[in-house]
Amino acid sequence: MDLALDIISAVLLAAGTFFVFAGGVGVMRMPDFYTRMHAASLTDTGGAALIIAGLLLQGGLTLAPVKLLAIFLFLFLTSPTASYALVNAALLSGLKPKARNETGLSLPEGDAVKPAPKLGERGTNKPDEDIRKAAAKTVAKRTPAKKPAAKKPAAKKKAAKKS
Amino acid sequence: MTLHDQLPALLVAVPLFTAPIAYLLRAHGLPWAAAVAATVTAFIIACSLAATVYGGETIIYEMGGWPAPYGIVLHIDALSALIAMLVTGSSAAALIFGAKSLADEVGEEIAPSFFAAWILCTAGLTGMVITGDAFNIFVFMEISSLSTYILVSAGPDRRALVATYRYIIMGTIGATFYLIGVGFLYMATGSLNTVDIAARVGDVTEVRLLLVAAGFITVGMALKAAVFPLHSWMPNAYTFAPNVVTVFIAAASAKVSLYVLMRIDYAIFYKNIPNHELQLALLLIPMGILALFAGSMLAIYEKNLKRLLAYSSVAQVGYIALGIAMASVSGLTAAIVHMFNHGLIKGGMFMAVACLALRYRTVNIANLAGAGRAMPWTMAAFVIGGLGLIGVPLTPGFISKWYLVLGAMEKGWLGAVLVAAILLSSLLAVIYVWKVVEVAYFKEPRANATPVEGEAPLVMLIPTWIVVLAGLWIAIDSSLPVTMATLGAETLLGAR
Amino acid sequence: MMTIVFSLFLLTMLVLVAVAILRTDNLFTAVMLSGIFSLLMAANFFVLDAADVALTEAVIGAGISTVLFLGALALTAEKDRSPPVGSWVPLISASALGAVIIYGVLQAPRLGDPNAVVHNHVAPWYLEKTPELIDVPNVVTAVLASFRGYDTLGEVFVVFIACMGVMALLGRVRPRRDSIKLTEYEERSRNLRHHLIPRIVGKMLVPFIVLFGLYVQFHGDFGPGGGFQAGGLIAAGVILYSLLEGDWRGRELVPEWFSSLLVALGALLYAGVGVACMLKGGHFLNYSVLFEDPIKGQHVGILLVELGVGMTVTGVMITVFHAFARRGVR
Amino acid sequence: MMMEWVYFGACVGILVTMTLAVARGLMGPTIFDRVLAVNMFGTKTVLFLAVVSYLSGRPDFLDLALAYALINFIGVLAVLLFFQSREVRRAAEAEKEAGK
Amino acid sequence: MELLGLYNYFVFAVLLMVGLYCILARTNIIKSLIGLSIFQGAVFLLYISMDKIDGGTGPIILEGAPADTIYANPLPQVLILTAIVVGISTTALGLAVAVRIREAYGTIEEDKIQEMDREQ
Repeated sequence: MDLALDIISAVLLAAGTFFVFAGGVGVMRMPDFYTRMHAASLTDTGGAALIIAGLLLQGGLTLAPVKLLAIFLFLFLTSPTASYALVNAALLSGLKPKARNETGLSLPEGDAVKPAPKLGERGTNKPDEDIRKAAAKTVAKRTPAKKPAAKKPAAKKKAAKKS
Repeated sequence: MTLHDQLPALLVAVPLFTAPIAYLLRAHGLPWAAAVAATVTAFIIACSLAATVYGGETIIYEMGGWPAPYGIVLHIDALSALIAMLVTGSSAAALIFGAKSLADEVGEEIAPSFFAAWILCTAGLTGMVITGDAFNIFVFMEISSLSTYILVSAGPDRRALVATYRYIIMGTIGATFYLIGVGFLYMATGSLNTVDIAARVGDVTEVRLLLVAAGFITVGMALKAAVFPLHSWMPNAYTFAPNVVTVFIAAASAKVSLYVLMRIDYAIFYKNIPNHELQLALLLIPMGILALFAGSMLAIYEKNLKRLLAYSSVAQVGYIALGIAMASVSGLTAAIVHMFNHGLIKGGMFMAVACLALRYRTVNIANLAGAGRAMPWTMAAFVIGGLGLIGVPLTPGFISKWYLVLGAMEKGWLGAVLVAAILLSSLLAVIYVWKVVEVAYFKEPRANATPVEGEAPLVMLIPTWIVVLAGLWIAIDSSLPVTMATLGAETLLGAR
Repeated sequence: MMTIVFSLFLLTMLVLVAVAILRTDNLFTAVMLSGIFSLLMAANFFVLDAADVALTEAVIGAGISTVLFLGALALTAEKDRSPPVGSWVPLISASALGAVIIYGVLQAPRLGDPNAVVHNHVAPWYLEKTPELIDVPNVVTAVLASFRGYDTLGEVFVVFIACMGVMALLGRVRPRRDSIKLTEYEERSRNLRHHLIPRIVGKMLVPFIVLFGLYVQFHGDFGPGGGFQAGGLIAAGVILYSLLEGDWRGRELVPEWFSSLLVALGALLYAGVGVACMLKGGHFLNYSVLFEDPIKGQHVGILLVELGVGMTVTGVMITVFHAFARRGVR
Repeated sequence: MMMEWVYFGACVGILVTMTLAVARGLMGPTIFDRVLAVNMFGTKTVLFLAVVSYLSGRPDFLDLALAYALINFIGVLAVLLFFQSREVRRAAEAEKEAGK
Repeated sequence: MELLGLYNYFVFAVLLMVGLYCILARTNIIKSLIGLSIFQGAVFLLYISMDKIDGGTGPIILEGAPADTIYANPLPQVLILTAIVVGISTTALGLAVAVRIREAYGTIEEDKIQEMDREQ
């Protein structure tokens, strides 16, 4: 019985390690950030699940399996979320996926990736447009009234002394 | 246990306990009052401890009731009691002195943090002095340095920030060097208690570990004490800190690092590393002599009064380093006495500078013309301090230089070089002190200068003069520091 | 053997990352790499059997420190515009330093040598006497809170000072949220409320993080953990909430007066336990005198001082984070 | 005994992957690749710690892995917030320059 | 093998060098602070390398563990717990100063700051 458990968990661990490693290779070999992200995030969750499952079988009846389950749950929730957050940050900063002729992959025509924006022109997706509009508003509102709002009492006092 | 038995722990515990309270007090003036209460209490405790160990005994206090080397012990002998008195005394004096000056320079909203940091700085420095555990010194060193950063950064000029940053970098490097040294010591001896290390270090066969440890501790502490080529952080930190803070850190902070250097080096390495005397001399004597001249020369060319005194401190630290390097009873006595006396002299002089700054709103020497007439008492205190820096008889500086020369005499031709260097640098001190005196007494104020309001307020003048008179009294009856310093020197060299 | 294999991997990576940090001129990259550096360091500590330290380094070094660096970067600059190095002083001093160390460590005992002095003088005493004198399984906690409790007291005051310093420098006077009108987008840019997925997941995690922090706090006698780690974790929970909902919401959750109070009370609690021991007639921090039974005294004493540590560290980390975050609204 | 070798193999596999992540972190080229490397590195550290704690027979050290998983997540969210506020700053600066 | 056993200490030396070089050679304040944390991290490594003992395990005494279990040295761990907290405190303070410097001078490059101070 123990041997069977051992073998199952060995297989699970080996598979998990393989996935994890495959993710690592993917992160090294993929051509651009988004594809690398894809490799990393998929294998992060999958590999982790397998490895933790392998360990679970070895746990016995202590607190350890509970902790392992908690780790698994956390990874399962946070890892995709982190990937989402990261891709979002990248998109927000205007990082564009590589066009298909560079990657050598063929995408269906409708999904064709737009050419990379010129410098200073980022308004291609929705959140970006919001930013620009809001920023314009901000500047308009804040520019005249900026000085008094910017100085705190402490800074003011110091400034007075310097002069 | 009686209260008297608990005094060593209370010396640190009282300030530590007061600091969070001072931080929570928001009302006007209360944090200051708490700080005064804590530091004065600590000073009284330090004095009573000094009275206990005056005869030469040692107090061991086991923190948590765990015996050495397993727990941390406090270790108080004549030397540490003397330095503890200097630290707590200068802290209390500077605080009382600075009530007005601080209200002028430090904003109301940061007052709680400022005074809590002040209390903790005192606690940290005292903790470093009285502890008998090598790692514990590091912890209290960090308490004192971090709080000193806060105190310095409270300076009114924006350059105070840059000075603080420099100080943080250099102070942390120094403390980390010390930590590395302690690590190597621990690796070699397996213990952290200084007495235990000293007992075990003789059996260590890996001399290299000890050498590296000694090197790191010495360099680290020299960096924190601003011994000459490592002094770069110090002038600006002294110059741009609030005036009262300068009084305190100039009087106490560098001294404590030198004390640690002396303590660790002599208690642990002196007897156990072959030729350690020579190694110490090779490192510290060139540094000391360079410090004497470089510090004095830089002071001569300086236009800012606070920075002038800071450079003069570089030179004075050089004297102490020379005394430490001599590895003889008279040399060490000179070093210890000079720590004490220089604390008094510089404390008094920076107090006078704070008075001048309050009235003149500047510390540029050129703008102080006529100060001798406008503020006669303040300038008189300054001049007496200046005479002490030069080492004129009947000032405290004379006593320490006298012992230093005595120590140097024992050293043959090297001693002759040292004596020449000491005398020459005293002459340089005459020049930079005279530079200030000339402007203050013999130059007419510029026509467009606004006349000053007159003498500094009594709340500042009286403490200044108390410190100056204490210095003069020490100069006439020097038995207190000299007895304790001789005891300390003998303990360090293992003669007792 | 296995330790050496793992260490070889981890330490080599450590060196590579450190050199990369040195070479990059993008500060954001440097901060990210120093996050990796801390994680590597922590993994290495774990391999070297120092679980408590690994936990602390992960929570404080990799977690809080990265967040603080990012906060500071947002307020300063992202590019390191140092001129190319012209002076030889740094190079010389760094090489001299390295040479001295190598000279010394050639005589050091090899890694894991059971005959090394460090394993034969004071350490065995702690391992042997802890069950008898203090009776907590985690010897690190016993040494930290009792045998060397005075060090830890000093430590609490170090973080306390850091907190005061940051507050003194970055201003304790809050610009009220209504006193400065943020535009709609500015408000949006200061939180992650419009990112639905992180928001939901994150908010779900906050109570768990705090709960886990409490577990680490009170389980510190039995497993890796204690006040420092728990403080870092609980603060991390609050920081997560602040990131998601905006820093002023975070300040509504844990108001500034509360975190300040926590900082001071924690330090007072620790020092107060020490003073209580004195009043009971023992040495400072000698918990044995607190109760008739010395072991019970030690247990209660350790519990209380760890609580003090936890309170202070939590308060400090939250206050410092908010000080940086709030500085942005100007 | 067999399990120990399995654990050891898994550890080495994870370590190699960590090395790959570090390599990506060092190579860049964009800053996001570095953030990705940090995130991935963090997850791998969690797994590494979990396996090592079984390898050394101390499953009670799993607390660490748990803490890492949590801390890692916070780091990534902080990065997201950092970029978001940076975008606003940049946009505002650009507008200001255009307005001049 | 002998040298391999000292690998930790060599890495410690290299990290110290990198840290110190980063502090001294870079004029950027934040970069120097990162260097400072590397510098301190190196020291943590020195201490923790001392606590390892062959065949040992973490110093948490489990009930029911065999009597001959070898435990790692707890003392360096305690010291480094303390030192890590000191490190973060120093870093936090340094960063706060950096933010203030940037507000007062508009830059965090030390050479530029020095120029500005000289002009004053």
